[in-house]
Amino acid sequence: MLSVTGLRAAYGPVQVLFDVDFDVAAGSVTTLIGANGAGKTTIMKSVAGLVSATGGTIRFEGRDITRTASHDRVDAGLCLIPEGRLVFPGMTVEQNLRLGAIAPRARAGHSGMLQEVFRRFPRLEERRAQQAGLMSGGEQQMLALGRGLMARPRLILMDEPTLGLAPVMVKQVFETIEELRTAGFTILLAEQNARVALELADRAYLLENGRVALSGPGSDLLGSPEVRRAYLGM
Amino acid sequence: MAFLDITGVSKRFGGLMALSDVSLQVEKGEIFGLMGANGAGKTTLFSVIAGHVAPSAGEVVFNGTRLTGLSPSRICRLGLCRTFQIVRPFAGLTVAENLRVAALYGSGRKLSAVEIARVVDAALEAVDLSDRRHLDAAQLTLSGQKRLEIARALATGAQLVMLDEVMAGLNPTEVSAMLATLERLRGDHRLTFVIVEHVIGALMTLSDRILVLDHGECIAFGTPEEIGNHDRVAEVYFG
Amino acid sequence: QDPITIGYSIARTGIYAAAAPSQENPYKLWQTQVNAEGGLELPDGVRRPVEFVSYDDQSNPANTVRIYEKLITQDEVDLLAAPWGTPMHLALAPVLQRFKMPMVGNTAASVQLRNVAPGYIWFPTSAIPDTMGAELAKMMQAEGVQSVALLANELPYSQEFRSFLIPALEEAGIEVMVDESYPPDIKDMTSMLVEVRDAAPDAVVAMTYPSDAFLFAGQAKELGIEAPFVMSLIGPTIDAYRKANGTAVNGVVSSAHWSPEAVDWPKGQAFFDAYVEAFGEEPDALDSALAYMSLEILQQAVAEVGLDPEALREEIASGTFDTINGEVRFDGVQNVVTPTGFVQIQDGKIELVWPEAVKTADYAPKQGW
Amino acid sequence: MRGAGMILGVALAVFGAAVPAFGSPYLMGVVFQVAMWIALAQSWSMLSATTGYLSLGHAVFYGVGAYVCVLLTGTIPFELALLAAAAAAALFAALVGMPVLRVRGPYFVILTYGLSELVRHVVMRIESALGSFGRMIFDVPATEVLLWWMVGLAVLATLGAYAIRHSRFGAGLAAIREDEVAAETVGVPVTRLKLLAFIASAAIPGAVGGLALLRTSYFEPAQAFDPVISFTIVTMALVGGTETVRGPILGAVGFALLSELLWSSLPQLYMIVLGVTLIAFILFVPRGLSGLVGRIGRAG
Amino acid sequence: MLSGQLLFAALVSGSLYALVALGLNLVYGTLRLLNIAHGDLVMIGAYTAFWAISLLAIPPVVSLVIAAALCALLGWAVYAGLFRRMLARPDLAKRVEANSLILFYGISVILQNLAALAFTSTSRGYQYLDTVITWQCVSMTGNRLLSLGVAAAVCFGTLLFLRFHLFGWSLRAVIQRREAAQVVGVNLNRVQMLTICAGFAVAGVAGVLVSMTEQITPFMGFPFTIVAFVVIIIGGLGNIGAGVLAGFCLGLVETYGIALTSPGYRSILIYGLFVGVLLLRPEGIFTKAVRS
Ligand SMILES: Nc1ncnc2c1ncn2[C@@H]1O[C@H](COP(=O)(O)OP(=O)(O)OP(=O)(O)O)[C@@H](O)[C@H]1O
Ligand SMILES: Nc1ncnc2c1ncn2[C@@H]1O[C@H](COP(=O)(O)OP(=O)(O)OP(=O)(O)O)[C@@H](O)[C@H]1O
Ligand SMILES: CC(C)C[C@H](N)C(=O)O
Ligand SMILES: [Mg+2]
Ligand SMILES: [Mg+2]
Repeated sequence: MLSVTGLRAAYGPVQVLFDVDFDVAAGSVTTLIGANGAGKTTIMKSVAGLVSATGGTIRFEGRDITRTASHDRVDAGLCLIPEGRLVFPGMTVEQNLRLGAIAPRARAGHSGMLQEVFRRFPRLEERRAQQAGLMSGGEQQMLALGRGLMARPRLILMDEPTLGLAPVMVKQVFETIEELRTAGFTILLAEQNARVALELADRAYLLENGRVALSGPGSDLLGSPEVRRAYLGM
Repeated sequence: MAFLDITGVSKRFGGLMALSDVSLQVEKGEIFGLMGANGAGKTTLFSVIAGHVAPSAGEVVFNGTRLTGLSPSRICRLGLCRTFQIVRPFAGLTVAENLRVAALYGSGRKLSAVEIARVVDAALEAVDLSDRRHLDAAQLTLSGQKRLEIARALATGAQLVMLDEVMAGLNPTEVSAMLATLERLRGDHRLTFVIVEHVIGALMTLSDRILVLDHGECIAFGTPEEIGNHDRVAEVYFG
Repeated sequence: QDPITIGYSIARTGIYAAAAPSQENPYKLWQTQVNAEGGLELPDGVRRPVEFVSYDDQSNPANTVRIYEKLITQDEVDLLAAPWGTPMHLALAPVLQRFKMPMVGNTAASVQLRNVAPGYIWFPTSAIPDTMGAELAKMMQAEGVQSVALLANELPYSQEFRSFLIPALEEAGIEVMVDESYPPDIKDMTSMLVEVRDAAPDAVVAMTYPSDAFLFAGQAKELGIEAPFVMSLIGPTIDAYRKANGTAVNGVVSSAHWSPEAVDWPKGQAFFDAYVEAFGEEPDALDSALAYMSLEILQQAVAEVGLDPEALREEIASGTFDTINGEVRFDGVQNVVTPTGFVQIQDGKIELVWPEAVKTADYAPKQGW
Repeated sequence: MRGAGMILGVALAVFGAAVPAFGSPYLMGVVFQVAMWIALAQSWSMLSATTGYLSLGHAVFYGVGAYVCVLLTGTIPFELALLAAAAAAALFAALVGMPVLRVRGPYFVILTYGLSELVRHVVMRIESALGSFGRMIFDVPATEVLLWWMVGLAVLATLGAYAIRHSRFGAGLAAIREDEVAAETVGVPVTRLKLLAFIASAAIPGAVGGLALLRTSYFEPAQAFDPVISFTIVTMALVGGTETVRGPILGAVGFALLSELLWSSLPQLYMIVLGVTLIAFILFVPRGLSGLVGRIGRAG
Repeated sequence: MLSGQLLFAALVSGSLYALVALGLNLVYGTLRLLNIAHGDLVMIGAYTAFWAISLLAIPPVVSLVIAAALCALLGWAVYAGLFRRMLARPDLAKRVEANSLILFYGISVILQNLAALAFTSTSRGYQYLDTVITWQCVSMTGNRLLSLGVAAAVCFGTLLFLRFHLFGWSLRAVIQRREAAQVVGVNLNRVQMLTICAGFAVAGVAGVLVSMTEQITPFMGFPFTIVAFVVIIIGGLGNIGAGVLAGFCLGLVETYGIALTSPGYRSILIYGLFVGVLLLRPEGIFTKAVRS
């Protein structure tokens, strides 16, 4: 579904991604793991079109989208749930969700989707008239997730979706991911909670300093002594 | 009297009771854990203590001084400093400059240039940012900025440091390193910590005692072990 | 032929910029005319072409001071022409004194000018606030005005005029029914004019500057101010004012002491025609006339004594000059010949209606808007 | 580099002060003007470059200084009047500073502008109530005396800006620029420092206003509080570059020389060329002249 | 005091203030640009109307469209030529306030002086619809009535459009948080370009209205810039609807304020109100506080 080859990206003069290759199969969960600063967020942003690639190609459903504008990528069915929440602080929860469905492909069924999101995150429904900027860190994270779903994406890019969530919520997020996969969504996940992520993942990539160091089925990486030592704290 | 003594603190935001009648005591040299679901009021409590938000009721006494009504900078100079869950680095300054400001102002004393440099180096060392000291803070990754938050709080020379989810975004190996660092800081510098963390392993290992908030109310208090076995906590927090 | 250089500064930008063309156009017209005749005539009969050196003072008197210092010492111009406006003239007086360079002023009027040590600067205008106050009261009395409403812009010239007008009105037994001052950036005069309308005075004297003159005319018309005597201090003599307001402003009285219609001053009509021909609009009866006069004076003085500053100073201070505004002679800094007068818009033309001695038409009460 | 800058600065000041001995009155005029803009831009940078609070109302301090000076001339020696002008501007800053500095970003930009206009209109109102229609000043000090004073103020402002940047005070202000809440949290007394910076940046413009007034020898509120002054200050400082102390100097000198040049060569077009230059500068030389000089310095 | 006459005057100035501010607010809200040249677009609109009627006998009602198109084109040029570049460069976008202030100052200087060069700085004016209509003892000149009608229609039309059209949602998203808007799939470039064009066009329309009653000069624009800033601050920067409301409020305050005190206090009143609002409620009278 998504196929990235030779991806390079840089912030000004500093190159952070060096020829990254990976694939995401339709209907699968693919995980990126790696230390701080390895380049996970940068990959996510390149795929979403927020950081422009300085080299390589990104293909989505066979189409080359390397140079496509970010909003066209959303409309093509590719949606980023960014790290650090990025909600619309002055708008209500409901307006935030509504804005999630601004891409043409999502407009039609947005009210049904809204109910769906509220079902998954009852806390959001409780606070639907609350200004997003006044919510707690975790609540904002839920909102970002919900807003991403509103775009009815086929491929969801989740950058650390459990950051700052209480365990009960983390569990729920992983359950949601699981459900989304079952429902036919494709997911690319960057996660520090490496163990759960790897358990869940169909395929995983380990990044080191902007390069893919290791890849394979999630369970393989989970079993790799190197990964266990460096990323799972064992 | 306890090092940090909070009695009957409440905070109302419009119709929402973010904190109701919270009391707790933190002893010197202790690591005190604060736990609770999202939106339970943990960050709000930090804000009240650090002087960013005025409580609707109750009072906070630190090291024998009543903090209510004092400005955050005053409170910092008394030796109490917090970090921000949603990071606030001095984005346009380098990492080292971020810490220099904290060292210059945090203690309320005039330090010599040599002392400042030492404080900055020590703080960089503690969070393992020495090799990034010349980067602008904006160039750090999110977790790098979280570590900068800790370093900056340390550089103020505070005796009590409140850490708000500084381990979010670290992988388990990095978390263990951070745990070691905090333990060392407590041992070497006799620092006191109040920490909020959803990385439960870390909180359990580190804390001497834990208070659990839910919807602004204290629902449990005790050693990590006691909390781990608490029914109500399991229900609202661990799920 | 080595040209004669004349330096001046002008507000091409800034708050006074809109006033600059009324002054600079006559300068250019004069230059064209003089050069067409072969140049500026010197006492020995030699004619040398005229060249201008000018800089933008950005409507800032501090710049004016610097510019004239530069003109005198750096560019070493032969003669000076005046910048626009009272503040500039006032700021310039000490500079001229210091460098002993004579300059005939033009578009400045303030009682304070008399405090300027007489010597190197002169003012051909007779629209000085104190004489004007007395004169206007006299005119209103003569036209049977018994009550008046005063509206005054807060800029210096109009305020100064107001301060002399009020005692003069009192003396003439004219009742002041409304007396309001307003800031220069006023955007709506309705409430003031409602007050005026309700008081229904015989006369309205609006001490305007050009931008609020437009506003005043439009809104007085809207509200149907019915006073037969309506004066708008500065503005009505500008061509655009009449274009924008058409017949509505017929009958509006304004401050000026020149009209092209005056047969006694034949040069006036010639100037008017040449100006219209050159610029496609009518000259401002106040500023344009003054600007042109000041150069006529300079021209005649040069023809008499040449370019030597001291001789020139002597000549300007004591000579008698023949201008589009008739004869001009200075006593101290002021023109003592041209009488203080008022004009009225009649059928879109500027007619001098006061004083008796020079008038080109009879004053006619305003017939609505 | 720093040594060279220092020598250059001293040379500039000495040249300025010595101009009356050899220069024409015109050159004196130029130097007076350049020194004035250096003093103003440098003072502005004490607040705006350090804290990021972009003041678009510095004309108010200039105007207050001018007004105080015109009210006092004739009654006390002019040196004292200048001192009073500086003190009045500083006092005014101290009075309004607290509330004004509570807003930031674009709000502060526009608030300072509005405040300056408000004061201008109040002074106009006072003047017309007093029955004063523009005030002339007689017996002003000799031009060279005024020039020396102005050069002195430029030097003073530069030293002040340097001292602020290289002190603990300056570090605190930089923290305020980046994030006020965080600064407060690490012990920076934000409110106090901002107020002090505001006062520091107001005093010299007060004296400058007084001096400029003496040179023009005419006072009218509409001109003393002219917003163009504020705009010019900001422009010069930004074109010069706000990251260093030499920035405002380069900006003032560069700008003054540029307009002097264009003035005579392109009288009709010079404002347009100036506008284009401004735009080009922001787009292509975002760090200002100072950054440019720095780059060349490093490269050479 | 409560006469219809005053109310009419207040509405006429209020609607014009609202209109001028609307344009500025669009540009500020979406791009965070401090458009100091906004009033100069009013000037361009005014000259457009003047030349159209004097040279080609095109009435101002038609010029409304021409001026809008002309200014929109200028907006496009400015955006494509300068700001796209600036906003795309992080080092410039970081200090967007300072940079945009200076950029627009440059643009303003250029526009004013180009106009002065092309048209001379002589003031201009023309006569249009200046017959007085009296209705229930309120007298109104035709042109002021027209001005009120057009200004109010454009303001409320824009508000309704933004409320109900999807573009309004995109716009609000960008106003709130650009990065987040991009994430949800808003075409940032298009929204920015269209709003700057719309903002400029609205100013041009205001210029045509102004030209019917005021003198036209190359330097007439700056006061409008100031009024627009006063209005949008009172309403809350970037809050489009509140800005329109604030424009009308300013008209009312000005007219009734003068009526209650004296015209001499007009500017003191307006700037006083403005400074007061900024000090007491910097987020604007009509906006709720937001923690970002
Ligand atoms: N805006 C920026 N400017 C300059 N460098 C940046 C910027 N953002 C990130 N970097 C650098 O790029 C590298 C990769 O960062 P990235 O955010 O992709 O890492 P990550 O794997 O997501 O890390 P984390 O787990 O901390 O989120 C890091 O070295 C970081 O310092
Ligand atoms: N300024 C405010 N105005 C209104 N409500 C607020 C404000 N600040 C916080 N709240 C609300 O108070 C509650 C407590 O928030 P707080 O940030 O303290 O939660 P928290 O325990 O830190 O949660 P998390 O673990 O998600 O960070 C939340 O419901 C939040 O929406
Ligand atoms: C009447 C005019 C000669 C006065 C001049 N316009 C001024 O106010 O400076
Ligand atoms: Mg990341
Ligand atoms: Mg929190």
